[in-house]
Amino acid sequence: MKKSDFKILSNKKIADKTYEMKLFCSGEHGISNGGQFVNIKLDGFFLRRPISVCDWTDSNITIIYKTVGAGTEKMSKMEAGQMLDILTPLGNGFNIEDENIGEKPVLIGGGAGVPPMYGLCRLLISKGVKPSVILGFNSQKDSFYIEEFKAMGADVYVTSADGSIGTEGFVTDALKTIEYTYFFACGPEAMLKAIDYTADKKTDGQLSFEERMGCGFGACMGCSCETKYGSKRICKEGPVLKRGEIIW
Amino acid sequence: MKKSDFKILSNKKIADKTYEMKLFCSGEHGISNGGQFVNIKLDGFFLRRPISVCDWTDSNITIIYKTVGAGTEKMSKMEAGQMLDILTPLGNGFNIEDENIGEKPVLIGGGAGVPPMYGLCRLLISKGVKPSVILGFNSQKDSFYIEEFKAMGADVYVTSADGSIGTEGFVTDALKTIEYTYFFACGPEAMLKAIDYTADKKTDGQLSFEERMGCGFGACMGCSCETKYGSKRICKEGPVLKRGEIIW
Amino acid sequence: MVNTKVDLCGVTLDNPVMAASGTFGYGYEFAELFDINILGSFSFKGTTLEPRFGNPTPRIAECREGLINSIGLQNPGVDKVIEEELPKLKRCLHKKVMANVGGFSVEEYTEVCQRLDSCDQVGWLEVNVSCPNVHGGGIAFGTDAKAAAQVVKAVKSRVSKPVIVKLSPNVTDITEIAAACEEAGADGISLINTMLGMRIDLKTRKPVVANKMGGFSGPAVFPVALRMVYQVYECVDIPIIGIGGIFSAEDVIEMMLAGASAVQIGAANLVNPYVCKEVVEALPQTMKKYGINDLKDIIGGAH
Amino acid sequence: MVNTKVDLCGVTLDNPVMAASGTFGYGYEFAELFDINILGSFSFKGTTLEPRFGNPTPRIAECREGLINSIGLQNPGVDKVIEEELPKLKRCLHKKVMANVGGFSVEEYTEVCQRLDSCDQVGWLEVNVSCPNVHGGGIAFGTDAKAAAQVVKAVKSRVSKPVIVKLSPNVTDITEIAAACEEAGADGISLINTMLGMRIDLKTRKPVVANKMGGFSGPAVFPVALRMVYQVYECVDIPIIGIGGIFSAEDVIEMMLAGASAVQIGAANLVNPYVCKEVVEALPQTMKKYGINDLKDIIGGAH
Ligand SMILES: Cc1cc2nc3c(=O)[nH]c(=O)nc-3n(C[C@H](O)[C@H](O)[C@H](O)COP(=O)(O)OP(=O)(O)OC[C@H]3O[C@@H](n4cnc5c(N)ncnc54)[C@H](O)[C@@H]3O)c2cc1C
Ligand SMILES: Cc1cc2nc3c(=O)[nH]c(=O)nc-3n(C[C@H](O)[C@H](O)[C@H](O)COP(=O)(O)OP(=O)(O)OC[C@H]3O[C@@H](n4cnc5c(N)ncnc54)[C@H](O)[C@@H]3O)c2cc1C
Ligand SMILES: Cc1cc2nc3c(=O)[nH]c(=O)nc-3n(C[C@H](O)[C@H](O)[C@H](O)COP(=O)(O)O)c2cc1C
Ligand SMILES: Cc1cc2nc3c(=O)[nH]c(=O)nc-3n(C[C@H](O)[C@H](O)[C@H](O)COP(=O)(O)O)c2cc1C
Ligand code: FES
Ligand code: FES
Repeated sequence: MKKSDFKILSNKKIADKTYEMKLFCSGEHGISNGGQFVNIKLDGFFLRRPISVCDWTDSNITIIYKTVGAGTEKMSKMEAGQMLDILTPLGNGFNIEDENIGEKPVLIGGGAGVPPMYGLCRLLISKGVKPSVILGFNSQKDSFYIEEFKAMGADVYVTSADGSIGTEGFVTDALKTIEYTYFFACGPEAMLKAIDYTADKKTDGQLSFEERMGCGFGACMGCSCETKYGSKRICKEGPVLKRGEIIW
Repeated sequence: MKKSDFKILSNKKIADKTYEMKLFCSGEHGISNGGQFVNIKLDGFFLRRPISVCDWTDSNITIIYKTVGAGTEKMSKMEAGQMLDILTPLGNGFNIEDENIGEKPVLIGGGAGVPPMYGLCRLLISKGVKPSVILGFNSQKDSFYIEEFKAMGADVYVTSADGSIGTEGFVTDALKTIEYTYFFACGPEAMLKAIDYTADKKTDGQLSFEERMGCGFGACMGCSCETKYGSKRICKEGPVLKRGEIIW
Repeated sequence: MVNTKVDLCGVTLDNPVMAASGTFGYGYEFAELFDINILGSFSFKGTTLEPRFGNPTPRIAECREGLINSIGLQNPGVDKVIEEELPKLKRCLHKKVMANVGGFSVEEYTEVCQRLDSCDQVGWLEVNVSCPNVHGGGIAFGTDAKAAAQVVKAVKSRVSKPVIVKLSPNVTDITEIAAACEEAGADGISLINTMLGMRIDLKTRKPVVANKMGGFSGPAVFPVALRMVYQVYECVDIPIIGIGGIFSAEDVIEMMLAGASAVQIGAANLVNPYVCKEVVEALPQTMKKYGINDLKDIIGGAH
Repeated sequence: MVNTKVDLCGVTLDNPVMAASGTFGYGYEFAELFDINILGSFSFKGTTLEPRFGNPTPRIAECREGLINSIGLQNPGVDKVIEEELPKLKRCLHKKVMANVGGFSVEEYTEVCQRLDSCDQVGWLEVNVSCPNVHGGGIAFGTDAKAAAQVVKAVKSRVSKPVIVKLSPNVTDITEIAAACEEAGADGISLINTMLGMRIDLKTRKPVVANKMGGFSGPAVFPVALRMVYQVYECVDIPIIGIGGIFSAEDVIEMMLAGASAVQIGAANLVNPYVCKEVVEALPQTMKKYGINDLKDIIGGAH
């Protein structure tokens, strides 16, 4: 992990209360797995803001965030050229070396849980695996990145709670209609729980969690979570946990 | 008093650790007397910084400040175009209507106490009074505004503690050599006391004081000072006190 | 339309926002800036029996997100307050004002309270028990449950207006003191007063304020104040005025969720003299944002 | 060349800057970032007899210039600390480390201290008496002078290493507790631990941390910590470790002027993992700026 100054390349609204920010880092950012995150310092706020990496190149990263409070509101008003003090890379990220992944894994992202699926999808495709992707939104106005996922060549299924885009319903409704060898999921905890409940008990999977963080890099024990294999820190041994270790 | 957003027009170094900042206010700033001050909010600092007004026009004010701590350091790095949240006008300022002023008052400024003498000098001259001005500095490198005072037409005497500019010595040494009907003084408390000690007991005068301030506009009683006529607030009934009321 | 009205010991406030004692003078500095009648009310500078100059200067030290003050209860004494300040205040405030009372003995508290109790303008007596008890060896009345209760009891026996006791946060167990005050007859509790704090000047290597230590307040103390309001709400039935670090309408709502029936804004007034006005004006829209129709409904809502 | 060396209970520290317990893990996360041997030392995560998962999450709430934590002493238990963590630490720290010890009974404290006392790497035992006393009705050991002294006495009778007692700031009179601990044999005093604080989420209308209240620390608490160090310096002769809100070399010097022989940096590590390194590196030039040649000379300099 290291602390670097990233330069904002662009910061644009892509859906209701949802922004995409592209950042440039002159050094190495170290992100290598989908599902890893960065921790962003904002002037006037004591704690950093953890945000998943959506996609990355050697020197750039893209993040997508929803404005839910004062910190993300402040981020949404920042402009290209401004600098951000960021800790990176953080978290384990999704493990795409798992031997059980098989030929048709499904990626399930809900709302602010969609972004990390993008980089993961790109990595899987570059490995020759063409995943299915289920994207769940509340409503059309909240939806984003659907075309981007399609452009990568994934089979994309969209659900929305109010039916204004894709199929009316939840990601689990779509999950029931498709075949898959493995699943990767990120989204609100209720969604993750529903996925675990819905998915075939024999199918393995990885789920990415959120927790209020003190440090984001393993120093404070603020984000601990009990698993079947002992306590894990969401920021360090997580945010991605394997299906089999989760205690709901 | 009111709170306004001032725009920085310029901010330049004019002597060692000494900066001159010109500010523009789209509304009325209300400054009308030399020796009044403004109270400046700086991001990242809880309390405002009180700084005397050096000179003003209808829409502009000029301040001169020394970098003595984190707040003034921060100010010195600000650039033209940036905005500052400022309370103005504050304090009584020097009273140039006093009937005892006579034809040859002397203005005595020491170090960061020089700036308020400038606006005061301009007002006196515009009233047809041509004052003497004694400016005291530690050293040549700390000196500023000597030519500006001369350009106004005042009789300027300069002293420096190390003799590197003007006469070697203190403002009181210069004071002893001239004739004056009244005095106005601003500078470190030790200097004010020395002036009071040196000046002819029958000559009246006004002295401007500094005190740590909570509010700067009379609300907190943080800056109270005992005078012969009861307690006064440096920020409201001051910063200028009459010679006769001061209890040292 | 949202409802911002709350009840404070039988007096209805248009809204729960008051200015805190010692940061709003007697109101006129602020009345020049805005109509102070938009406030719920305010608490005027702590009043003692005799005039007091207060502590030596410097009396102010800056802190991160706060300041230390060691004013030392500078005030013109209760008689001058009644004769001079209250009539002047009457011209700008048409509401009941809260009279903040300091004292160094039980007798002083009761005497000052009694005189202020007879003033029509005064709606509540706010008894600040954070002053050192000169007869009790200098320990603040507010740090000892028995001493605090004794003050409340003595004052209550001599006045007719609601008595609100203002507690010091510098204690091990705030609930014990609050409960003792309720038991002694207090009609309400204000918390918190300032925390004992200090700063040292690196250049002079001496404490910044002449009195060495002083009262620390401002946004920095908000989490401690909120916690104390929450704790006290669970152990008393009388209304609580939440004080400490309030700067925004959000802070007001958070304090009320913890258990405050009204709030006071202190240090913020010194930095932004318009803050009370801004908070009062922001309150309705902030209530809407968080789905609150009637402020009364959320008092203690986090319990 | 300026001298940054100080003495802490007979052990010389290269400089007074330590990382505070609970914010530096067992050092390795930070050893990846910089050579942690540049520190005076650090205090590792609070250790109890049995492994503890700690409190339910959320355990963290943000505050202005600080945070609230309610970790609840998560740790693998003293045996695992000795068997696994200390050997790993040995690879990155060639100095004595401070062992922070938690406990819920006098027996637990003594037992854990005794086991850690036998570890070569451990230079000092830092006994955190802010935990609730389960046998004493849940009141923290650190809020009662007798209970705190009892812990110190029991521990001292069983260990040979210096015992530093870490006090809670949530008390009416810190000097009473510090004096009782000195009297009971403590070799040093660490202050402060966190202040009891709280935040409420306006959207859910519930406390942010699952445990409702938690420990508040960060720059916001600095003036309270400094005041306590100053007060305690006047009433004890043993060294004091100043803790609370330290972020910069200036803060270190201010704490030392108040009376600290060494300092610990806590919350700042979580926000800027390089802060300890930056402070250590800034110390010499900051000393020069304020005319300090030898840091030892300024301890208590503001008295
Ligand atoms: C590993 C991880 C990855 C994340 N990735 C994304 C992402 O890609 N896009 C996105 O929109 N959001 C993401 N989040 C959530 C994001 O961190 C919060 O929405 C953000 O911190 C809110 O800050 P705020 O100041 O706007 O909100 P406030 O509620 O004002 O924040 C107050 C405090 O609570 C914390 N907080 C609030 N909500 C959350 C939350 N859901 N999780 C953790 N801490 C929280 C803040 O960090 C801050 O410390 C992620 C969270 C985690 C833990
Ligand atoms: C009425 C008045 C007029 C002033 N006019 C000028 C001027 O024209 N030019 C100029 O250079 N300086 C002037 N000063 C002094 C100026 O206010 C301080 O130098 C400045 O506040 C220092 O801020 P800092 O953050 O750099 O220092 P720090 O020492 O870091 O400030 C810490 C705190 O102490 C206060 N403080 C520090 N020094 C003083 C001081 N001397 N007087 C009052 N408060 C202080 C600061 O405002 C702040 O709250 C004036 C002060 C007063 C009271
Ligand atoms: C400058 C100043 C003067 C104060 N004077 C008094 C006072 O006379 N009586 C009193 O009860 N409290 C007094 N207080 C305490 C405030 O009323 C309030 O309880 C405290 O500052 C916490 O609120 P805050 O964080 O909003 O400032 C004073 C506070 C300040 C900052
Ligand atoms: C996340 C966190 C965990 C902590 N855990 C411990 C602990 O286990 N033992 C202890 O004595 N203090 C613990 N503390 C208190 C710190 O060591 C320190 O005393 C306090 O935070 C004040 O310092 P600061 O303001 O620099 O954070 C913890 C503090 C934080 C923020
Ligand atoms: S947030 Fe600090 S350990 Fe995970
Ligand atoms: S600084 Fe507040 S009254 Fe003068």
